[in-house]
Amino acid sequence: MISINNVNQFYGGTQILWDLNLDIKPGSCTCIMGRNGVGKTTLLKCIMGLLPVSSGEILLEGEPLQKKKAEYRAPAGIGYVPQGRDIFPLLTVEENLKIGLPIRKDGAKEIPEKIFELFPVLKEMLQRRGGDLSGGQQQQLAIGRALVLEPKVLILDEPNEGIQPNIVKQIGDVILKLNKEEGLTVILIEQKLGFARRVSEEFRLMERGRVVASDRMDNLSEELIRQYLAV
Amino acid sequence: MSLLDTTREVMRRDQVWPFLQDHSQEVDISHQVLLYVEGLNLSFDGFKALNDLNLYINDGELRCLIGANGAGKTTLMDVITGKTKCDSGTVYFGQSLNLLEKDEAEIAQLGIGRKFQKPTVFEAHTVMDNLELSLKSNKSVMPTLLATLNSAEYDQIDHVLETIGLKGERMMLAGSLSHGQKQWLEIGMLLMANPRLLLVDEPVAGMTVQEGERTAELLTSLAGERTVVVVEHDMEFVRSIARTVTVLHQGSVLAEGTMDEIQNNQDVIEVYLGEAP
Amino acid sequence: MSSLLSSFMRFSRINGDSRVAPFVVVLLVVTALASFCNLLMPADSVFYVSTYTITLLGKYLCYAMLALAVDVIWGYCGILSLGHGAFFALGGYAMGMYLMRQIGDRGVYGNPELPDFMVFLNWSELPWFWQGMDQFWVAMLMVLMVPGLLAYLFGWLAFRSRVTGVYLSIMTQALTYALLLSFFRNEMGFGGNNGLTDFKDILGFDLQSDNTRVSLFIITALLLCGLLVLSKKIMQTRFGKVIVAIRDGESRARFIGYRTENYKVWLFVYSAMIAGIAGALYVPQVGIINPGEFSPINSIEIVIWVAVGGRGTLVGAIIGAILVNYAKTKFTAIMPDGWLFALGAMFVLVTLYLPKGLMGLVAQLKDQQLKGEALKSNKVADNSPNEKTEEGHA
Amino acid sequence: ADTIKVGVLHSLSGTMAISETTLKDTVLMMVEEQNKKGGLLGKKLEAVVVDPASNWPLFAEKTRELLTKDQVDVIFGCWTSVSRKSALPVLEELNGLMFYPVQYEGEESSKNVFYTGAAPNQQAIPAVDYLMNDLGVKRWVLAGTDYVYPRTTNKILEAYLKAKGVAEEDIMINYTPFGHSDWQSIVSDIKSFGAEGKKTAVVSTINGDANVPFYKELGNQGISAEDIPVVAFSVGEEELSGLDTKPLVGHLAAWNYFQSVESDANSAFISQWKAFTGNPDRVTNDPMEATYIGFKMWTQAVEKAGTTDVDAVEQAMIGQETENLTGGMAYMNKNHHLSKPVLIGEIQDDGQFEVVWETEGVVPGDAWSDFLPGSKDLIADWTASISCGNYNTVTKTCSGQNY
Amino acid sequence: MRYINAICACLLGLLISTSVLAEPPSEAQQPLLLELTEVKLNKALPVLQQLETTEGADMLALFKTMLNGDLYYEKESKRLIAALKEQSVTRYTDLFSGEELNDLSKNQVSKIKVNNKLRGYLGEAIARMQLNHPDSVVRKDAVRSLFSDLGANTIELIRTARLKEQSRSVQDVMDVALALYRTEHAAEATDRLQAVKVLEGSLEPEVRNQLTKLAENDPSRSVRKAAQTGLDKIDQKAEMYGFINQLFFGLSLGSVLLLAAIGLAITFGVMGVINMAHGEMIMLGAYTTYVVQLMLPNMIEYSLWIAVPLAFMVSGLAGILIERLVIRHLHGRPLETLLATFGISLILQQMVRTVFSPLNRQVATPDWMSGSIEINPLLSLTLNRLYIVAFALLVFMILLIVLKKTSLGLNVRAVSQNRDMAKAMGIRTDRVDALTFGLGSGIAGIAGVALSQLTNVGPNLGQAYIIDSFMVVVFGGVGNLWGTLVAAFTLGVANKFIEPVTGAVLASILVLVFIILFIQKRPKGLFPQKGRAAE
Ligand SMILES: Nc1ncnc2c1ncn2[C@@H]1O[C@H](COP(=O)(O)OP(=O)(O)OP(=O)(O)O)[C@@H](O)[C@H]1O
Ligand SMILES: Nc1ncnc2c1ncn2[C@@H]1O[C@H](COP(=O)(O)OP(=O)(O)OP(=O)(O)O)[C@@H](O)[C@H]1O
Ligand SMILES: NC(N)=O
Ligand SMILES: [Mg+2]
Ligand SMILES: [Mg+2]
Repeated sequence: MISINNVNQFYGGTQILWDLNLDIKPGSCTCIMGRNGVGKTTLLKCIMGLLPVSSGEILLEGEPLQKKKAEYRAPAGIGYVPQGRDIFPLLTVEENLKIGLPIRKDGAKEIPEKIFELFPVLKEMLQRRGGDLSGGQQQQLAIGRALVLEPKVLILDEPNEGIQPNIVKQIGDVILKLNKEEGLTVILIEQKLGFARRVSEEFRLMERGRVVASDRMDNLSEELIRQYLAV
Repeated sequence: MSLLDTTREVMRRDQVWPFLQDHSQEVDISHQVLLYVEGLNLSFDGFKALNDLNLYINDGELRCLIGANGAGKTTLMDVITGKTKCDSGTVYFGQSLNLLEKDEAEIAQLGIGRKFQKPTVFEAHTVMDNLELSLKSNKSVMPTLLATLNSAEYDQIDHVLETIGLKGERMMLAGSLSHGQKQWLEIGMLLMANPRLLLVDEPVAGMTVQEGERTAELLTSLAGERTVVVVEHDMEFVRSIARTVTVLHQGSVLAEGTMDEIQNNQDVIEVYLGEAP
Repeated sequence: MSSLLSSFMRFSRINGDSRVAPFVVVLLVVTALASFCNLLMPADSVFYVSTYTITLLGKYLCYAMLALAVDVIWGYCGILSLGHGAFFALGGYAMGMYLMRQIGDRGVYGNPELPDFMVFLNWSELPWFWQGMDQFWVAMLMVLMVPGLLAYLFGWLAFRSRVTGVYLSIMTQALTYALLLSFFRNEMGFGGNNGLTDFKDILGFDLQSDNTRVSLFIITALLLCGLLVLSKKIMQTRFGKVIVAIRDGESRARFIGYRTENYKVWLFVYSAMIAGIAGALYVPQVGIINPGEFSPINSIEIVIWVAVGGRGTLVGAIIGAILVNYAKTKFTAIMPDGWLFALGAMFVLVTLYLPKGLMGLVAQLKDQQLKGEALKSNKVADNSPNEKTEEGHA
Repeated sequence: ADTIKVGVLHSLSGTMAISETTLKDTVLMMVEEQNKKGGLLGKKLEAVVVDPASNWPLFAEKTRELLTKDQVDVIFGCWTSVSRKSALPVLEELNGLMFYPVQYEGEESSKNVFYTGAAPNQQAIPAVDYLMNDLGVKRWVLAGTDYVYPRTTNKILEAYLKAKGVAEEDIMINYTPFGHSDWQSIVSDIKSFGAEGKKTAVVSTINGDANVPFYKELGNQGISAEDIPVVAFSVGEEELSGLDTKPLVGHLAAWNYFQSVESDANSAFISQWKAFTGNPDRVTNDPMEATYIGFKMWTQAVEKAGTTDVDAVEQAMIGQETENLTGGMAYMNKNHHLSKPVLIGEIQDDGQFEVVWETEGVVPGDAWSDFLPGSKDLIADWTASISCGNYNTVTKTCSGQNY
Repeated sequence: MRYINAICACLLGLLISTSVLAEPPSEAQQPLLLELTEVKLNKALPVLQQLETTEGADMLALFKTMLNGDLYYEKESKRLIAALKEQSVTRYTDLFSGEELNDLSKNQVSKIKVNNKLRGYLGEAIARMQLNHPDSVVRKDAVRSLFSDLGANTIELIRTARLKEQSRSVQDVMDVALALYRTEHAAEATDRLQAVKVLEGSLEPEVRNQLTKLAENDPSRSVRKAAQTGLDKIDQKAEMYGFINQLFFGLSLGSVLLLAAIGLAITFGVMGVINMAHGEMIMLGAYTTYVVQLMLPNMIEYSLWIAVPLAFMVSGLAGILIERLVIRHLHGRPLETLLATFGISLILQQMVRTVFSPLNRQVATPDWMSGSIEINPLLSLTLNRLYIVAFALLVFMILLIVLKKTSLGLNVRAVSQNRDMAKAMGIRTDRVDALTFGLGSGIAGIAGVALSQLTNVGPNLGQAYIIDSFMVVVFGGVGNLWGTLVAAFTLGVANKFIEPVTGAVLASILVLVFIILFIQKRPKGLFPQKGRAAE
């Protein structure tokens, strides 16, 4: 679905991603893991086109993506839930959700009911401004907003940060459901092993801007965890 | 009072003029309670974010505060630290200090430190400077202008850098730290201030499990000497540190007790924990 | 001279910033040379520097000082003042009043007490706020106090009520605009639109003489250096760090226990005083002070000098001020009909191609070099980034 | 030098460009013409144009630049009084020579400046006389922009009117800021002031940019010239060319020159101007004539003195005569002000003025007003015996600076 | 205002008089007409007076043509000619026969000049002649314009006309005129008292003046008292209408501020670009109006309707160009937009100076926008202001709808709040930016069209409004269109209510001080963004 070949990326003069390679299978749910600061978020931003890559290519279903501007990647089928949520603080919840409607293929004019089934709290808060929501509510909004796009690939950057346990579970269910039932490809960054193991079938481990291990989730060994995740 | 009396009063040698007096008040904890929150109400355009909330935190305690998203945890901290004004209710620090009368800076100077849910550090400063600024010191203009770091303070900074694992990044600009690193830095800033009461909003968000464990250790070790209030959704983490847990729901306290009590509380399970996995 | 310089260098040894010290040296050397060439070279020598040039340089330095004042609060504390011309003008008026009183009975009406404009608008006695302004020290006190007090009052009101961002900027603009209108009024007793002019001497020295002009120029240069070093020093103290912290996260700074409004007020006052000093030095050198100096457009221009030079780098602000004003002088002479095109284009181009101003150019070049090297060592072909998305912290 | 340099110190940008660029072009035209005639003293004239950009301190700086760097022999320049006041100390310090071509408030006479525009007694007083005697005006509105020229002029007029027996309550004085654009309340005040039965007139010293909205408002509130005539001292052909004059027909202006005056010299001047600017619609105005007269006189004086040396030319200037564009001769007095005729014209719908009244002969410009207490004893006389710009005829001393 | 009505009536009358042929002048009139071509200005007054009274042909056409300054005579034959100016061409017709004189050139004719005195006389004479005009409005205005000069024979004319008059409202004014005369000339106190009673309801300034005079000087006490009562009544009404007047002035100043600021409320308020070139966008709009009138000199009446869309396009395109070339590169650096747009504003100003000259340009006001509607003698609303108030509100509403009902409004807010995230949501930020900036600039251009009707069209036009615009947007609360509306009207009204008390200069200063103090109370403007979201 998505393959990333030899990507290099810089912030100013410092290189963050080093010749990075990554392959995501269609319909899979892949978890990217690694310590703080190894470049996970950076990688996702590169996929979204929010950071320029210096070299290398990013393919979506074989189509090169790296030359496309950021705003054409959502229509190409990628939904993004950023770390820190990045909801539009002064738009109402409703407006936040409606933002994505125009690029839906089916030309829907209303927010799909499905979103509210997944996150009922959003329905209650429809007229409140995004920025006024609590952290967890914002996180739900961010996921909902990405789902409005009906993406082929859903990218989630630590979606459970600050979410109450029953909703974490619920988000897990949602991801599983979308992945399993609707065949949505999911890329997930997650620190919590339990959650990662529950929802994803693949893992990729990152270290200093490179992917150092990739395998099925079942094969994530204590050894690897100690080496790449423990402090 | 006659003018003469006033003059005499002013001239008395044994008295210090009010504006010269040392204002760092001592916190009166004669009843073991450090923080009183009573009858707190706050609504935003009709939505009640805090609803007749009562909460007592003992001195030296480590209290976990949990509750559904939007229950009012962050809002409560906002009120305690002076960021948000409440509609009614009282908040006392010790027996005598009414926090509602004070502004953010005064409250901070009283020894209440806070870590925000979303990490906020001074992006254009180095890690080191961030810590220096948080140092417990006289924070009015003149002393700050003349302040220099003494060796004890250097050591303290070093020590904190060690604790938060940012030794290598000490000269890096805080703005270019990753999310998790910023979390750590913010904890470091809290440590530097050496506060009486720490309000910690979701410290382990974005941290790996192991880092979370380290944070837990750190917070546990702080309690006792200091008082710590932690808000967190990570139940593993809460379990690992919790002695008393308070559950907020819709702006008021739903339940309070030990971790076990809470985990088996039907209400809490319903609104917060969900069925045990 | 050289021992003086070296001791100055010692005083101004500034850790972590390599720019201030060399700049101060260059400035002082240029000042000394120019003064020397004006006073001691014969007028027909190629090395002769005309008094016109000296006056011009003096004016640039005053503007530089003003830019410094703006950079201190804008660059370091993020307070964008669109009204700093007001403090400059107030300092200028204080000096102008002193100079006006020095005219004594040499005015056209020969009134020993009243300045000409008062005589001819039928004022019978000197208004109270003109009293004492014939004393140099009183006037100098006013040069500092009036801008300082106004800044204190304004800052105290605004910062305490947490007026920030564009709201603050526009309020400063309103402030200078209101002062502009007030000073235009003849009833104010400051000479209305004509302002104060036709000065004769300062402290008994003839303002028209080359010696006085050169002295004023030297004093301006020295004060500028002094204030530059002082400002840099201040910014390196913890106070300075708090100031920057306020710029980047005011509420966070408050939660650590800093009363940010006090910091802002005092910095604002400091900055206003620098502006006042600049104004006071400006007036005897250009020979007139008039309400036009309060005009909001003037204040905007100051901000632009700073931006051209590089915000947040004190030396940059100074260089920006000198450069823009030099360009103005040159352009108006070379192409009187089209100089605004050139100036306008310069502003646009600097913004587009030197996002951090002239001072940022250096850093930018360094960055590129680093990146280039890293890439080369990585042996990866450089795909130029399709779009610049990096959000500046500025 | 092999050329004689003529400095031109008029704003080409900023708020005053609107008025001053015309004068720059006038000087350039005069220079070109003089060069066609073979120059002066056998040398070509060379114009040095600078732009003080409507910035008053820059006038001083540019004056210094012209005098020391470019070494010009004479400067034509300034419009506002403040710009002149700014340049003046430099002119006196460096002993330069400047011709100032705009009507102004008087109260000044410098050895280094020749004032070819009108002094208040050459514009304001005759205009008031006309209104009083010919139109029977009894009530007066003195409206002006809040700066020195209107303030002084109005002060003089107030004193003059009171001396003529006008009561305090029949004078209304109003000041507005530069560029004032919302005249609704003031015009409506004028309207009610004028509705009290006595013939009312407005004496306007409103400055440049504020005039267009002022007259538009007059028109819209239906104040026509028959009801309340407005006589203006700063509105000339140039200002009218930016205005729809239909509703203004009949309002007045007092000047020393109108484009509409028919004379050979004037038609020659007008066609020369149109040819020079390449624009058949360009108009001429009073400050242009003042520039023209100043320039003519300067060339004559240089020829008379045989040098461009400032002191020699200055002395040679006094007593120079040159033809007015409206007929008659302009004469340079000892006080550096001209004697000129005063004309009053009514605005026509083609943007020109129709002369409705003029003084019998020429009126000598008065540097010091006789109607201000501080200056009624002062005179200016730059001839050898007194040689002073502010000589007190009572104390027989020359106050202030001596040159 | 009645003068304007009079003028309009005259214009109307002119059209009629030149089409309807009058009889040729009589024997007695001929020499007078000849004399008219020979005397100058004031000397013509006795000639005209004689013409008015001499028997013969109707002189109305002559008087009207002369009043308009359109009266010429053929130099050779001394024949009187009316000039009809149709924009750039002038047609001449014989004044009495109406015959077109196509072969006359400019040099063959000479103008008969008029001055104020003559105009004053002509106006009254025309009024006297029109007391029997078929249109009652004309008759009424004729009477009213005679109020200021009620001589015995004028009164006689009015009295005669009164007998035939059918229209109630004309009768009323005629009665007022007659009463005015009686209060002045009647010997009997009762007569005067009666007359005062008639005057009581009238708001005419002449009535007020007369009553004042009576209240002070009339020998009879009862007349004095009655006059005083009448005066008090008038004053009471005057006060009320004065208030309404001031309110109108305030609203109209407010609408000017609104128009000037509203484009900025988008480029600055919504997009966050500190657009110092906003004033120049207004200026471009004003110059567009000028160019439209220049190109279509025969369509002055419609010029504004053409100019509005055109100005929107011109300024809008300029805005888009600026956005594409400059602003786009400054995302995330809002403060630097100040620097760049300031540069652009300098360039645009100088460009206009170069292309159109530094002088102000003349923009004509169409007739339908000139003058005022008179509600009563104390209250009349100027038409141009009235239209501009309406126009400002209309523009505001349209803008509000565009921003609320189209996706542009939502998208632009999203982009300004979080550009990266907006991109990630598939918003084409480039397009949104360009369109929004174009919209804001285009609206500024429209404002320019309106302002061209009120003030100078010159290179400094923009400078004059930029400070006010920023002030309004900030005072209202950045990013809040309603705030801009309320702020504009508040400042306008405040200014106009202070002005009469303090004068214009102090009023502006006080308003500024008020804004400064107000912002201390509400640091985020009138309608602040509240809550956490705004932090
Ligand atoms: N704007 C920036 N400028 C410079 N360096 C940056 C910037 N943002 C991130 N970095 C650096 O890039 C590295 C990778 O950051 P990134 O945010 O991708 O980490 P991460 O793997 O997502 O970490 P975390 O788990 O904490 O979110 C970090 O070392 C960080 O210091
Ligand atoms: N300024 C505001 N305006 C409107 N509603 C607000 C505002 N601030 C907070 N709220 C509402 O108050 C409620 C409590 O918010 P708060 O941030 O305290 O929740 P929380 O307990 O911290 O939740 P989380 O665990 O998700 O961070 C939420 O429903 C939020 O939407
Ligand atoms: N001198 C003038 N008109 O300012
Ligand atoms: Mg990350
Ligand atoms: Mg929270």
